[in-house]
Amino acid sequence: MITVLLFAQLQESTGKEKIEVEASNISVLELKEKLKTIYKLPQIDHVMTAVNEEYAFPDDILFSGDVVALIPPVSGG
Amino acid sequence: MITVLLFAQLQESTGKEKIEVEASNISVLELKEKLKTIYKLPQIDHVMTAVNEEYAFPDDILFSGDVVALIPPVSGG
Amino acid sequence: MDKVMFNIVDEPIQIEELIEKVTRREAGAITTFLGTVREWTKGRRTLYLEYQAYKPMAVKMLSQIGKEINEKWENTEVAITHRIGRLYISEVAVAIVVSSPHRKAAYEANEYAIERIKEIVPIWKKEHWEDGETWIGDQLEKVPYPHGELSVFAKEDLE
Amino acid sequence: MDKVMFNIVDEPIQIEELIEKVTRREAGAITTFLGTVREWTKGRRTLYLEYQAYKPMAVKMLSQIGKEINEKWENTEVAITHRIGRLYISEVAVAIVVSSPHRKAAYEANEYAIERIKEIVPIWKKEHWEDGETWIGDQLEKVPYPHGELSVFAKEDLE
Repeated sequence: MITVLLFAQLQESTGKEKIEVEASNISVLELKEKLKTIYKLPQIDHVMTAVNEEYAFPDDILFSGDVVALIPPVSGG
Repeated sequence: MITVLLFAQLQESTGKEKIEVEASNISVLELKEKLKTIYKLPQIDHVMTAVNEEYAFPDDILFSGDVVALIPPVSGG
Repeated sequence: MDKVMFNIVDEPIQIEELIEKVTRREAGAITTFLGTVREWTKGRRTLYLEYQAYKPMAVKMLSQIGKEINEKWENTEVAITHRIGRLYISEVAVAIVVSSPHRKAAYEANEYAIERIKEIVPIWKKEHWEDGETWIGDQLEKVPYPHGELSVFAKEDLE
Repeated sequence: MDKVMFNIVDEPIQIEELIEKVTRREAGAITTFLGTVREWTKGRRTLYLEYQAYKPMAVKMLSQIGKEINEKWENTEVAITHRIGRLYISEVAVAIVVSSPHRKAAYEANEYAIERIKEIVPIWKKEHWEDGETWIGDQLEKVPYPHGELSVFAKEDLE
């Protein structure tokens, strides 16, 4: 099980703060493709990903227990 | 009568905060030469001058009633 | 050090308290940057902003920025607090303080911090305009990741 | 405006109060510079500093710096307070605050202010070292008027 955290516009467009995905041993990119189809999130291509609070590369492999955060373009400050 | 204000090291080396000089219609440079001799202030050559709270040029002419300040290199901040 | 140097809060930021955190006998210069809520942007009126953060990671990224600064500018000390929640006009959203023996580093490091915050810290702002609302970063005029996706990893040579 | 934007005081500077003076609805950025008393300078220990000012002219020059900034950076607001008298380690000698719609101008204008203060404002500092005392500016390592005597008149193109 992989936990996916959603923020900002992604949280609003899905109506969810958190999604649990039954998967392991898949890449960040594969996870994003999966979410894109299921939740109709075309903008996910422009979204960065953090795994366990660190920015991750598209090819990084995810395992059960990982916490993935989808990070749309940030606008703090 | 021209009033001369002294600050910092000039105040200490003369022991005065203020000097009244009986003069009028002399240049800033002439006043400085006068003070240099009377008060033994060789460093006065490196000192800027303000007349009535505005920086002045050596050739500016002073009149009775003017307030002249001798401004050694500043070090605020 | 047991002072909290990097923080996300949902109450007004106490500036003097933040300055206190970086004050020390070696410092001759302390710079502060406050990002405040501006009323007008390109002719459009803001009523208030709503900030959201991925809090634990945001704190981590703020402290990474602090480390980057310590590596780039010798003998600097940095504290950053970002506020989240609803903020009205003129309220302070972010406060950055940097102390250093000399002023040049204090200015440069401070400006570096705000640039990096806008690149890597997971905080989002929703503008509530007089005539609508938008998540900033969602807008067409803002290119996502201006420095390329990888800039979030690069700790050096970013200026 | 009846707020005192440029001031010489002989009591501790209230930072929040100063920030208050430049806070306004058009501002999105407020920078603050604090010049603090540093303990060590080139291996020499300072015990305290003594600042003296030609007060009316110093206030005039601070306000001239404010005008220069308003001319160079659009829509900026500046407040500067310099403290005089005896100051101990870590105490704030000068505080400069600048507000602006955008951050770049707020940083640049702030740095410009401290550079100009060191050039034209009639304030002097005497270092009381562990092993002696000196009026700064009187020392050999400091060239008087680095920009030439006339720089005090030049209001433009000084960066």
